[in-house]
Amino acid sequence: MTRFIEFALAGLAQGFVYALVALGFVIIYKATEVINFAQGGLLTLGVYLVYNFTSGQSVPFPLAVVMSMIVTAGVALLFERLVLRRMLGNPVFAQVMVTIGLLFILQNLVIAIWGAEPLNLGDPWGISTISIGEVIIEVRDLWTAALAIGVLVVFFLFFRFSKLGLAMRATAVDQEAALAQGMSSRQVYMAAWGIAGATAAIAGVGVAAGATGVSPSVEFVALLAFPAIILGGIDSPLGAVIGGLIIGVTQSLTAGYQNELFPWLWAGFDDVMPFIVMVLVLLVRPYGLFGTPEIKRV
Amino acid sequence: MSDTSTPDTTSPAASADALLVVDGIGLRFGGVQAITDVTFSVNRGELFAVIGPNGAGKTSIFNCINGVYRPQQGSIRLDGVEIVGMHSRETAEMGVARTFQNLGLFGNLDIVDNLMLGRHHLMKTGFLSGAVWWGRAKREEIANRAKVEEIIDLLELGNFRRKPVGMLPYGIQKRIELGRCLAMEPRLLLLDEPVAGMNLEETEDMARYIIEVRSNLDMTMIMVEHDMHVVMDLADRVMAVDFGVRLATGTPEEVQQDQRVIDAYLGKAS
Amino acid sequence: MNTSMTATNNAPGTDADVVLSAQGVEVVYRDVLLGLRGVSLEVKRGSIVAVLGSNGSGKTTLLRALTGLLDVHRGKVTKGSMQFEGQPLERRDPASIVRAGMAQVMEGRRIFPALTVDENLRTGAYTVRSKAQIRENYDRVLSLFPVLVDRRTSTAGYLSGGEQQMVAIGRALMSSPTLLLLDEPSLGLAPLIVEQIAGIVREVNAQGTSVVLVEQNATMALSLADHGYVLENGRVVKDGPGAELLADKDIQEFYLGVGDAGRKSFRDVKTYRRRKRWSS
Amino acid sequence: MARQSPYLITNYGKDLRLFGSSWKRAGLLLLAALFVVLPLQLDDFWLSLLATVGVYAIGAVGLNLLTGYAGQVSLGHAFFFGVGAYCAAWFGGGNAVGTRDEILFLDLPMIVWLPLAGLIGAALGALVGPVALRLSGQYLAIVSIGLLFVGDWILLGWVSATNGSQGLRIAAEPSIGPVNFSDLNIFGSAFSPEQGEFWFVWTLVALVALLAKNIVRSRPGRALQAIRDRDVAAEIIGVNPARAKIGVFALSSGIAAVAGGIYGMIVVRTITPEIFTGFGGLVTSITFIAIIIVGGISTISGAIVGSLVVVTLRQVTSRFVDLLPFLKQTPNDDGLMLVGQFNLIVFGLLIIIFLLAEPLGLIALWRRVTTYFKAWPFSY
Amino acid sequence: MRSNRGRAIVGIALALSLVVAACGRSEESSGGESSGGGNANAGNPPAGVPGFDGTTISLGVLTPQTGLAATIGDPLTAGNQLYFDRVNAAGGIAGKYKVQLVPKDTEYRAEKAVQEYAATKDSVAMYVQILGTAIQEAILVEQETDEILSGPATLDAEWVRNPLLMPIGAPYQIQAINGLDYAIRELDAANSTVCAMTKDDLYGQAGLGGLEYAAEQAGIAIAAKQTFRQGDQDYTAQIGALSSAGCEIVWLTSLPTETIPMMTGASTQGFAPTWIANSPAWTSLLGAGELGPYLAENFLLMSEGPQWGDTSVPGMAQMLEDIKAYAPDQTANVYFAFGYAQAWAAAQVLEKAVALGDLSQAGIVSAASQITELTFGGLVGDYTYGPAADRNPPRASSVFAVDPTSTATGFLVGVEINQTSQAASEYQIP
Repeated sequence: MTRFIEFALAGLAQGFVYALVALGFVIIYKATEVINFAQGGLLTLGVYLVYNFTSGQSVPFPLAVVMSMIVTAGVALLFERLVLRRMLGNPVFAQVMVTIGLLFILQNLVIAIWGAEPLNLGDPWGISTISIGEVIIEVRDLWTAALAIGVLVVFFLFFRFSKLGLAMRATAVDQEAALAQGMSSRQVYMAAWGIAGATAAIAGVGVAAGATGVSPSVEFVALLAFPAIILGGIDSPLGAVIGGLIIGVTQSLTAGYQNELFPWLWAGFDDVMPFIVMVLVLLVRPYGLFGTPEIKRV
Repeated sequence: MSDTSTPDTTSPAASADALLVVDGIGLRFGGVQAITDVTFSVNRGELFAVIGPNGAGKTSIFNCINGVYRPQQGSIRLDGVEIVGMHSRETAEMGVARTFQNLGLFGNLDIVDNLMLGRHHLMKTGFLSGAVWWGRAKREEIANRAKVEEIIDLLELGNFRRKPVGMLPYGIQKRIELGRCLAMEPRLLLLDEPVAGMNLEETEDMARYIIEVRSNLDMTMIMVEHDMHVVMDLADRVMAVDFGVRLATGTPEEVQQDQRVIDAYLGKAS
Repeated sequence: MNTSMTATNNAPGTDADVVLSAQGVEVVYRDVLLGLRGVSLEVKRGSIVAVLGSNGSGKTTLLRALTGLLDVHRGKVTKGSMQFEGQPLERRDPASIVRAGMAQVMEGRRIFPALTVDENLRTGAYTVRSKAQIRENYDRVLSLFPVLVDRRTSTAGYLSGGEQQMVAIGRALMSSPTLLLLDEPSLGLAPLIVEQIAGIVREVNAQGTSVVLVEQNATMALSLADHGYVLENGRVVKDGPGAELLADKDIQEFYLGVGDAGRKSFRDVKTYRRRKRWSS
Repeated sequence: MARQSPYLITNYGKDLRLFGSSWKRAGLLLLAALFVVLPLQLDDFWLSLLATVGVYAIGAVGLNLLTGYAGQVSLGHAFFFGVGAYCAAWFGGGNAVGTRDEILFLDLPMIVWLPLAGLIGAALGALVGPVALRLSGQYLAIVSIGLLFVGDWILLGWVSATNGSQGLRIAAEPSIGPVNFSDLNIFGSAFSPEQGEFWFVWTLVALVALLAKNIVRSRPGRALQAIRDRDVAAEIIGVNPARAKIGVFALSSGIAAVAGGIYGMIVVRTITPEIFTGFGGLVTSITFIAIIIVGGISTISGAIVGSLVVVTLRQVTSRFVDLLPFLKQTPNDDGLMLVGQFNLIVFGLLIIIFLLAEPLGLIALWRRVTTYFKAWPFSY
Repeated sequence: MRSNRGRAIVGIALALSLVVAACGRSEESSGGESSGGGNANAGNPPAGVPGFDGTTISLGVLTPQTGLAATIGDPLTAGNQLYFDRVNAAGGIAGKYKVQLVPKDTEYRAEKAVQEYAATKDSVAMYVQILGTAIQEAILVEQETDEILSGPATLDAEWVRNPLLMPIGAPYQIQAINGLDYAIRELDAANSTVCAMTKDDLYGQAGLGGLEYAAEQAGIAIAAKQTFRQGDQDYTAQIGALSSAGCEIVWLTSLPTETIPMMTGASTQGFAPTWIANSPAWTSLLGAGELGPYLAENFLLMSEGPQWGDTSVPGMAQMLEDIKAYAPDQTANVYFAFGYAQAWAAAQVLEKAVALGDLSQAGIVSAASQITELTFGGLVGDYTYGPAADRNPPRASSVFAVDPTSTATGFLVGVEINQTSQAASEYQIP
């Protein structure tokens, strides 16, 4: 039983990381219906900036995170302003491709500036743990969970009660009609990218804190988070978090019990399992657990 | 449940000449009852109109006939064959064609391709023979192309032949959609608001095409339409529905006089 | 409640009787397609102006030009000038135009189907800063459309066509506009609902909002309108008081049928009636 | 006798010709001439690069059928590409790198194994197709990434067939009967492998493009486009969406497998899982998507033009950037960044610039130019 | 009218194509053998061969400059470059031929690497470095037709017997064998529970293979074997299994991206055996970061040569001198040292080729087979060369422990330098 709890907790910890990453995808998709492949790149940039502020400038960690959020949000905004805005009204996949272009740029820019060697993020949590009875939990995992839930709550309040949040939802449904209400799509898109950029920086902290360290490989987490996003419903912040947790736990339990339960399976089934869960869910609910189905009228 | 207040000319069993018999269909979505016990029949060569307020279930009736929805109760027989439970593409093969309220054209394709698609179920070429092209696929293409050109001729669409239909004016698109239905060589044609959004001139054009199609091809049609002039002029019989229930069936004049229809739909005028 | 609104509407001084004017507006789409070829029109304060025309005559383009939505469709105003409340409209973004007091109900209603009725209405008040003002407009809209009171929390996409049209008009009224633009409000609606909508337009106008009504349904539009314009091929080919246009022979022939009584049956229109052009 | 104008079309058969106008025929002849002449003029580097371009073009034509014509975006294309490559080793001959395990290799002639690879790819595609039926747009795109991870798991796990991460060497040769394109001998003059392989690959490109074009202009291709534009309406007029979607999935996967077979045989000759699956596979899939988007979605020629641009660009920029003084060659040099890093940044920038300039792809640009000149001097 | 114009163009195109075809490539046989009589040119190899213009020798480097593997590629290339900086400062190969590196980014993709190979093969004399086992394999196919020598940048035993390759250093198997030997001597491994945690790929199998061989020789049973896959992040399951098997000594074959989360998991789960690892498992972040104290207690690294900064070893002293002169910012890095040694090996082969009077690509391959031994002043072990069948890699390994305070040595301090166990010296390279 303790083993099960250990696996489940490890899975939850990883799940919250996925959730944080997924939230960044969700907000851009919600506003622009584009899956932002550059999210991983923004995340990488965000982490390196945190590293940069804590190590080079020796700024206190929380402040460094905030500064990184601002700069990363700025980069995202700039990209929206300079590139994506001009792509509006073009096929969605041309827009997605443009974000892939940005991913190439960010990835290599980061390596060019900071090198490919892993570095230490400089977070205060390190590998310290607290134990509750038999169970040992890493402090950084608790913080990741807190950050993920915090971002989720902020998103919820934002979409439900703020004017900009309403504008974002309206623009997502019908851009021209939203414009006709005096909602500026530019503002909405910039806001979405800005928020996604800031979220990416936070997510980066979740990924690279502790002993993991800062390296260009943090961007892969963004790709691993894909099943979480889809499973939860691509436009639902709550779905992103729950999807992330489901994927994290599934993965961890599969890895933990594969040898006992399915010894005949080839190793590494835990990489495949998230996609199987995702496909099964999608076959029942084609728009994920919490996603909005398109209203199709004949 | 039969309707006693209005003269009922559509006792399902009555007319031996009926092409389509809709018998007591009921349709629910979740908790919402969209159609309740609707019965009517359409005779061969007849133009049957369905009128009623928005959300009254007119389009849902169409969707039941051509297999988009499956009614939970009742039966629909086309030429005596039960079609409830068939996929829409199977009803298409059975000879049911329809136009759409908001246009169902393939916007990136030209007129010829849209019309050729109408003949999809009449053709056979698959991926393999299509890839090879020379031989059967080409012969079939040419033979069906000839039929399509006849329709293009009939509906005077020749001028726009090779333009993506999405770029053509609305009135023309409506006409192309009618043409695509004709290309299907249907036995029963369902027209969903064929003149909605048209001005008088375009409406007259469409009305003329509907009349011509009827007389030239002897087509049986059901039409949902709000334009009462068109309904009154063209329809042989009219059925009025509201909240998924049939209010009245009869000749246009009879229905127009019906107090329940006036209350629910027509209002004081007309 | 209503008096306060009319009072503010009439406040601006000099050119107060003309709300909207356009002079020789030309619109080009994608650098090649001419949408409008020099359209001029004027809306007097408190009046209802009808714009008639067939599909593709440029009615919707005109509205887009006025409301700043041409960008979305890759269109540009290339010639002419437009003024709203004495201020030029060219190169202004939609938001500032809405804020200035021009709201529109788009063709096909274009409500936000995934949002609730309530949220749809709130989107209409996006440009309004004062909370109290929003409250007031909201009450006014609900009193205008009592049907919506019970449906405030329903998802708008599941409403009937008539109710959706009401949401769309209500949404536009949430910014307390001085000028309301309506694009084909009768499209696809049952005759009974069309009558209701006409009544609402009349009432909104009576409360002090000027209205531009773009319609195919000429009977309805001209019976409401103080003044009408007929658009054909991107040009104004005829204009005059509503009643005058209703009586016009050409209008009758091409938009109304020849009066209800003497109307020919479609069955009798055997030969294609050659389109008569006012312009050559 | 008066000559008939080539613009007068007298029957539908003529109207259906692919190269109906004399301009098009001239273009075709020009291409044919290039086909013959290029290998005689270019050096081996360019020829092998163009062979790579050709291989990607074949795969992209297949993906364009799926994505462009049927509107189904797949990021799993690399998986089927890999299936073909492994088939090339299994059925066309090869050996396991490191010879740790005994793997059975068949030595079938190319005329047998290449179509077989296509069939296996198509069969796997048909298996995956039903999932695609339920999903649309970006959902499908993401789900298809799952294929890359499943592929990774299989290729690394099924060691007795794939030799795991060590990979396989492919011994198969591009030969048809006595003619071996890698060792071409015509009328006594010998050609280099690169020359022969160029001819071989581009013959296949032309063949696959022709087959794809035929499908697109006949009944099944129209059905795909109908489903893409309006799936409900398509079904109501009698198109079977399941058959069309599964069919096109199989077809595009089959073509990808053929491309993969040639890729393994001619481009890399040693195959390991990471090009086809996992994150590396994603890069390969993205390359295919980039090709059809840059070239022009839903055009057959766009896939070829796109491949020419995307595949060549990375090479050309990497050659060109060597000349820039602010770049460093090795890590401890002075300079802004390493050449390779700059090259990929430029690649990312070029994708963005291309799409900003013409989001509908180069073919759309080409069409705009040609219609402009056709309509000249009228501006619209 | 227009159709005539069309036809004219067709005509022109055809005519052009014929003209161009007529001047097609006829001199196909130019790339063949240069003058066979090498000895006639002893010390003065003829120019005009690929990569040698009479004054400068160009050497290829196919390495990832982008993506994750740049972590390895960058220091390797920097090491390559540093050695040739030294050579050039001293006048060059044989005192007169300067060496120039031609590095190309492979993006760690075989396809790109093959293209870069095709683009450079006619302008380089040999490849100093080709990084990536799969990439080296893919290019090897081409090398066989072209007869070009290359230095593979991994320690796979497989490279040893191929005459076109120029391996250096002791294979991973040797590290494992020596590692277990050290454990038996110092950690009482014979009476402890010995386990293995190895990557599920060729590299992992090499490490595991070495361990199994040594364990069999010593009569030790391996109590538990756990594997993991490229880039795994969560090791709860494997660590749980090792922990419940009571492992006290765990042999580890991994890469840094895996070592970090694995060690984090072990430390937080309170699993504290002695880890003994293959050299590529290391990154300096492990010593510098939060894990330092845990690793200082529980981690040993098997590598080769002296501790960084140990100037008593001539090879190390020379490298540090060069760093001071040409690359003062370079910090302690195992890959850098490997790259330096690799270039050192290439320089020896080139000297030999010059002495034999043939700097052609085939000439360099033949020179490599005529060298009897490659020496590195103790930086890495001496390597017996000659014909591929007679090659014998070094058999010694060094054991390093972690010291989080020892920045200058890259956080690694030598415990035992260049020891050769009995088992290692008897181990048969396949």
